[in-house]
Amino acid sequence: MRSRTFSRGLTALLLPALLATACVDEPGGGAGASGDEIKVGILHSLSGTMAISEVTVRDAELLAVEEINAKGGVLGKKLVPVTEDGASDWPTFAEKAQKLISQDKVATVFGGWTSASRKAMLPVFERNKALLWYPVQYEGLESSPYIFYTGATTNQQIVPALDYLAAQGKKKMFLVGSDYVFPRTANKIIKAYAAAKGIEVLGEEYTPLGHTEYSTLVNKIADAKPDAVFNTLNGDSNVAFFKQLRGSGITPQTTPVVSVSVAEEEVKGIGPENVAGHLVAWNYYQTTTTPANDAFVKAFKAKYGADKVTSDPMEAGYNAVYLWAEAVKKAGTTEVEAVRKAAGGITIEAPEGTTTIDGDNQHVAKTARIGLVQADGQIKEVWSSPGPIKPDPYLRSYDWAGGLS
Amino acid sequence: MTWGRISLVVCVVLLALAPLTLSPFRLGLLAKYLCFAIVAVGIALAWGQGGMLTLGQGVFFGLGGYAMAMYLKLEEAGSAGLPDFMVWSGVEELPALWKPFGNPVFALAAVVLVPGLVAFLLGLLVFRQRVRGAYFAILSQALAAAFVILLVGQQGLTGGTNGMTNFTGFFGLDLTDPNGQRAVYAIAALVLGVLFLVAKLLVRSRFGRLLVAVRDGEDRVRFLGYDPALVKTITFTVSAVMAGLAGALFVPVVGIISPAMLGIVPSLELLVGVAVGGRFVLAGAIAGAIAVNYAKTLFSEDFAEGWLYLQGGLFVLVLVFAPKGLAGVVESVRERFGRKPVEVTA
Amino acid sequence: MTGVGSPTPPAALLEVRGLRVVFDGFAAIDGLDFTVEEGELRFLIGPNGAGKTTLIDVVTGLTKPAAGSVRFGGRELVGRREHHIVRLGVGRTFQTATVFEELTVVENLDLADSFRLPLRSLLRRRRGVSDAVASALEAADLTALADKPAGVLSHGQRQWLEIGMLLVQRPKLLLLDEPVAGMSRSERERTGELLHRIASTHTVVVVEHDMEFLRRYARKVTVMHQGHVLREGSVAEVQEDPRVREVYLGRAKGKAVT
Amino acid sequence: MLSVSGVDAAYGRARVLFGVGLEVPAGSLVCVMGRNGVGKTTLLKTVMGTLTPTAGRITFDGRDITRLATHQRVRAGMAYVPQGHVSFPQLTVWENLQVTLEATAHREPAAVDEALDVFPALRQLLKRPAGLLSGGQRQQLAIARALITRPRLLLLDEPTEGIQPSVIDEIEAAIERLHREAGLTVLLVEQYLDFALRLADSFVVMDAGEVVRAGAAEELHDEEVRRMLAV
Amino acid sequence: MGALANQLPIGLSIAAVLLLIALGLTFTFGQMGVINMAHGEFIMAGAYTAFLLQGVTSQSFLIALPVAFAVAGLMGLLLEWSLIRRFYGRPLDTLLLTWGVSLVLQQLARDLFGAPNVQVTAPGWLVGGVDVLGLRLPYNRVFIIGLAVVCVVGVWLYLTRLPAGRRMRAVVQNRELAAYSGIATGRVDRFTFLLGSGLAGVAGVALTLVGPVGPSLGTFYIVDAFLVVVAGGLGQLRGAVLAAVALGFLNGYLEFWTDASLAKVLVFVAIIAFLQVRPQGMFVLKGRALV
Repeated sequence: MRSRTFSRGLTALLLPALLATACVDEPGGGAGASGDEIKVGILHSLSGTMAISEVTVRDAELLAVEEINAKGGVLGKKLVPVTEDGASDWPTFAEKAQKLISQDKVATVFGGWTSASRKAMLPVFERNKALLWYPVQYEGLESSPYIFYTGATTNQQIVPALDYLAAQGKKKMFLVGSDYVFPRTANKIIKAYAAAKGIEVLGEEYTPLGHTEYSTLVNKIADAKPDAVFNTLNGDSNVAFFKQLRGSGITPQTTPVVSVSVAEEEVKGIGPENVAGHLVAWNYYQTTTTPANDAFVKAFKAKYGADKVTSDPMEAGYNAVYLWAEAVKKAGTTEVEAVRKAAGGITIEAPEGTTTIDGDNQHVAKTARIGLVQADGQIKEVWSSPGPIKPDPYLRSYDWAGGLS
Repeated sequence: MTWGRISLVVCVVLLALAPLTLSPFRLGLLAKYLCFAIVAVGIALAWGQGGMLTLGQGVFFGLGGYAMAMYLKLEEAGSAGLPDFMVWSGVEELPALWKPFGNPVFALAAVVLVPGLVAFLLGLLVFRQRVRGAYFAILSQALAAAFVILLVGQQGLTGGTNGMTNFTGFFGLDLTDPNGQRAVYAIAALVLGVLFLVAKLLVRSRFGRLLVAVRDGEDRVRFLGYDPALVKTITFTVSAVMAGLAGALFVPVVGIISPAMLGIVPSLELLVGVAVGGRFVLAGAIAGAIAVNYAKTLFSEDFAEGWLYLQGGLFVLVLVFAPKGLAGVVESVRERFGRKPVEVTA
Repeated sequence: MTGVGSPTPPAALLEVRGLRVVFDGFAAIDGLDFTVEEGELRFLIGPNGAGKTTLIDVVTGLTKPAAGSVRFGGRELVGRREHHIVRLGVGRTFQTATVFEELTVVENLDLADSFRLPLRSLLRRRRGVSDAVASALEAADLTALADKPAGVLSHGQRQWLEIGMLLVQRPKLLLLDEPVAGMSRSERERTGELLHRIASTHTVVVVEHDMEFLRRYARKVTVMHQGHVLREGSVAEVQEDPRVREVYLGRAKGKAVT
Repeated sequence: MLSVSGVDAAYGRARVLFGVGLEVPAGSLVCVMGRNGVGKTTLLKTVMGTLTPTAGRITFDGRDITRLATHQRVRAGMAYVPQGHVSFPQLTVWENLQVTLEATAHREPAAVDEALDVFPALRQLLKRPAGLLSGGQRQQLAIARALITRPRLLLLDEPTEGIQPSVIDEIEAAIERLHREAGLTVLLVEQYLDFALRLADSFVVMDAGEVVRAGAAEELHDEEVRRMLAV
Repeated sequence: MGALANQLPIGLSIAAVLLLIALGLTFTFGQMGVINMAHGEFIMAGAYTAFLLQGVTSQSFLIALPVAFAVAGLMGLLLEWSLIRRFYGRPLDTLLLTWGVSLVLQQLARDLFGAPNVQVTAPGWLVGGVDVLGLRLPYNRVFIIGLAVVCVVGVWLYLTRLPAGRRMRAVVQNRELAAYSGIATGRVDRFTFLLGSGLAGVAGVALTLVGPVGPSLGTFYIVDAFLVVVAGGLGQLRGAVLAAVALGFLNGYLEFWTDASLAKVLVFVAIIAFLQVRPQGMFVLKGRALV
């Protein structure tokens, strides 16, 4: 290359690029609560692999914002959502969180799905002393003062599911999960539980995210003949897993699979016929019968289309907006420390029933529900906890979990 | 000469002014682009000058990043403690692999040596066998895929998919403080500048000429008495080291390193900037990397769904209409209108 | 079936013995013996497919023979990698000149000149022009074009550049494959002169078809035919040999025309 | 039938043809002669369109074909047997013939039989991959393949080069028959004099990319011409 | 020991999937030297074709096979005609070019069909399985193995028995001679691309039986597909078949002995090691080389 001749003109190329980045510094949008508007950030993956799940959560959160505005907003001010794309990429989540906080100066942020995105955002919120509302069930063992967790922690989903299986007399279990933090932590809890309750764990298998070849794993399951399979696979892998499981002749009657990451939306993608008869564990189903849920489902379908389904993470996202709004009302300001103080004990009648913020760990008390996947793709509740379960992210109230945290 | 000097000075001035004019958030973004620009310099060397299309540059970026992250995590955890993710993963004792990373000198050496060594071994294996062109590209891509799976699978060692995050300090700098961030930015800019000069010297050296010769006529070079496999391996190693340094800087700049940064797609994304800017020209590659990543930020802020269209479209347009990238366009414009008459084929 | 001069092995620079090269079951070279003495200018001719280029390919390590040996200054070349053979002192050009178009003429020559430098010195920038490069520039008559990219050279200039690149490497043996193919008449003449000068100080083997060229510059000619040596001798001797006329004018059919 | 005028051609920067002109009248057999590397093959490639001339004009039956694609020239009635007995090595003999037939405009299966009648020896080899044939057999196949297109002009590039003597006679006889009996127009590139002497109506001698001599076959006995060709 | 034997049919079914996704590539990559990163998106197009067609008639799944072939094939044809044609001889650039195209196609799918996976219901006759040596072999796997065999045989017959296939082989073996034989080589190139892409479409339909159907579908398979072609060698049908079978069994057994993650890594190591011995893959086509 005639680099000498080239480079002369070419360092000049740097000019526009650098000028562009260096000189364009958009003016911030002012304070989160200025004038008659309150800005709130909504940060989910709208592109990339996680968009599948997160777009619907964003939709639910936007619905909640709309409903609150229709009822006059918060503190007499309208909520203005600022939406950002995390692009299924954890550093991008951190970057966009920073942008929402420092540039848009939002009052709070609703967002995230994967543990990785939460872990990436956590230092940003702690550093800026800003608030994040995280709407998805997760692996627990975390309690940040600047995060509110409106999805289930392990003692509100995994432990009840294990209790249910034990009550059904399932003595031998096989663990299947995607290779990341939630399944690994979940399985650790399951193994501790199993050891304490005389349940045998026949196998523990992980597959890479996005894995689609499950014949070997299914063969291992068929070989082990467990009473139940505990499934913590994530996303697309579930489709492949259930399709290939069904073909192998393993039926829900002989070997039910309990999934903790398969909701109504995923059932649609897997194909209900492939997953019908298997179990799922959540805190909410579209079929949950509460007055609030009737209204939620109706409003959601009216806004986004009659063929849309609602699911647990969507409902948790929807609740998050309401819980925050109630806390702001109680605090009389959007100021973060005041909202945090006010949040403890806030209770709403959510689609899943009564939910209350636990002031100690900023999680939410939730009712656990075991559901049976129906042939029409809906999930029928077959068991529920007697009432909302107090969140215990570190499982301190369970003696068998002593060695876990 | 004056042209280049002037623009170089302007660039340096702009980079120097950025900490004063930009908000810490924007400055952080600029620092991130500079990290990608460092990778771009390496890619321009390997691909543009050496003809080795590496689709696995994310691997080396990751190796450097992880080495740095391991040190920072240990630094933070103190002498007795364990890094936070190990606590969640139930690791009770510091794994042997981690222990030496408590030493800053070892960690800094690892940032350079680990990516370099991996690239050197891989290069030696494939280039000796005269695996080249598309075969090399596909193998490097498979390497990226395999590496990510390996990282994710070793959660107790690497933090799994989450990777490592929550870094507060960097060799005494407070990363939560705007001044600390400015310092990190300055380091990134400095490293970019130094590596740019190193690459420039390399390109202009005899070795650089040899590299171009290997790209254009590997077999002919053999008959000049050189071993092209060695030339390619060295260049590939240099480009890997640059990617490793970029990864190491990325950690304090962005505050996270995870497998999501190293897979196939991020590796290809690193190429977009180089292709757009012009793979044959170092400055073009840097400008391209900065411009494309800036465009990505802009787009995902205002038009999230459109980014893939733009990114894909950019690739197609550049390759069809300007295979030499913007640098090529600038060059041909200068040829047409510039004062300097350019030698036309005799 | 050795050619002339085989009984005096000590002076031989290149000794090819019992060479056999097979492509897809077809023996391109079969039982070839070929010797070049130090200081010779040898012309290698023969009809298409006689195996001339194949012979050069084997000597330079590009093609692996099925059998036979190639000894250069007493060392076996078969089995060595290309760049090792170059380092032993065997240089070659190709039928279609391959120079590095992106590099300037001087850079091309300098690259050829630097192959013995240790890696450390390669990392330094070239300062000025070495004597060898300067004289090669002169020899190839490219001084005026020294700083132009080789891509702008004409075909003939490329051939000269390639020969120049060979010269700066100071090989003990030069193998030139059709150096005047595709050249205009005046270019041929200049190439001939260049060759003449080179031959005065080097051992050279030239594959060439151009007979005018041959008559003017050849001292000793080897005629190859169907993978072996048909005749070796002076131009006059070769021209008079009926078998040589036959393979050129007639065919290996047994019907001599003259 | 074929007329080439003022054609320049080059491979990249290496200029090979310098203003070559040539006439092939219908029904004639013209022999292009010259030593290795004087541009004979290049001339044929230019005529067939795999090399685009940088200057000059080529007409076939009065139609300008200078810019026509190769396969269109074949369909117009020109067939070419390249140097070096080339074939599709992994296709059987039959497939080699069939694939050509299927690309012709006429597509008459009888053409295969006609071509095989020229070289009956090929009939026993129909199922064998062409790559496993001997050079002579491959050359017969190559000519047969060309004949299947039912050409009006046949271009042959050194058809007997590198072929065992027994087959050379057969090939020579076949070319002679096609020319004399079937009236096929032939443009033949040859290095060897005796072949040309027996077959050609007229000849062209090339040297260094130029036509240096042209004339009737008898003039080939001229000693000057011989010197142009020999060592 | 029983489970070990069980892995035999599993290796075979993994091989069948690999073969289906890679078969089309042996044409576009192996025979034409075009590295088509959008191959995965052609697979995706086939899968979405099955999605769109389902419920149209009772046998819509079977109908989807030829339709998907046509849809993906036409997409390939369009790609070749509009872009790739300009890039012959620049394989590395086609790689980047087609990667750009694949990004656009993925986003297009997301906009057309939504980000979530869609549901493709397997026809009733593919539900269930047959017991072989104590192992239940699902009908859908049997179908995929069968389809792979049919495709390979079909491709083989096409190449050896049909005029168009002969033309294709002729062009691959000697492009210039093909032109001298009257073959319009440009048209053959386009057709080769149509065939290779069409096969991706067929693979896409088959994959709906065992995997997800969504915009990222192609990305799950593309790397594996390329590895099969690289290991198999340039443009050779038997190379692709052998490589797919070898990698299928390797994958099956390695995963059985270790786990899915490690198996993938080990397979990559095995390929690098293999290329040390045979840098050009199992079979080399003499003549047209890549790069």
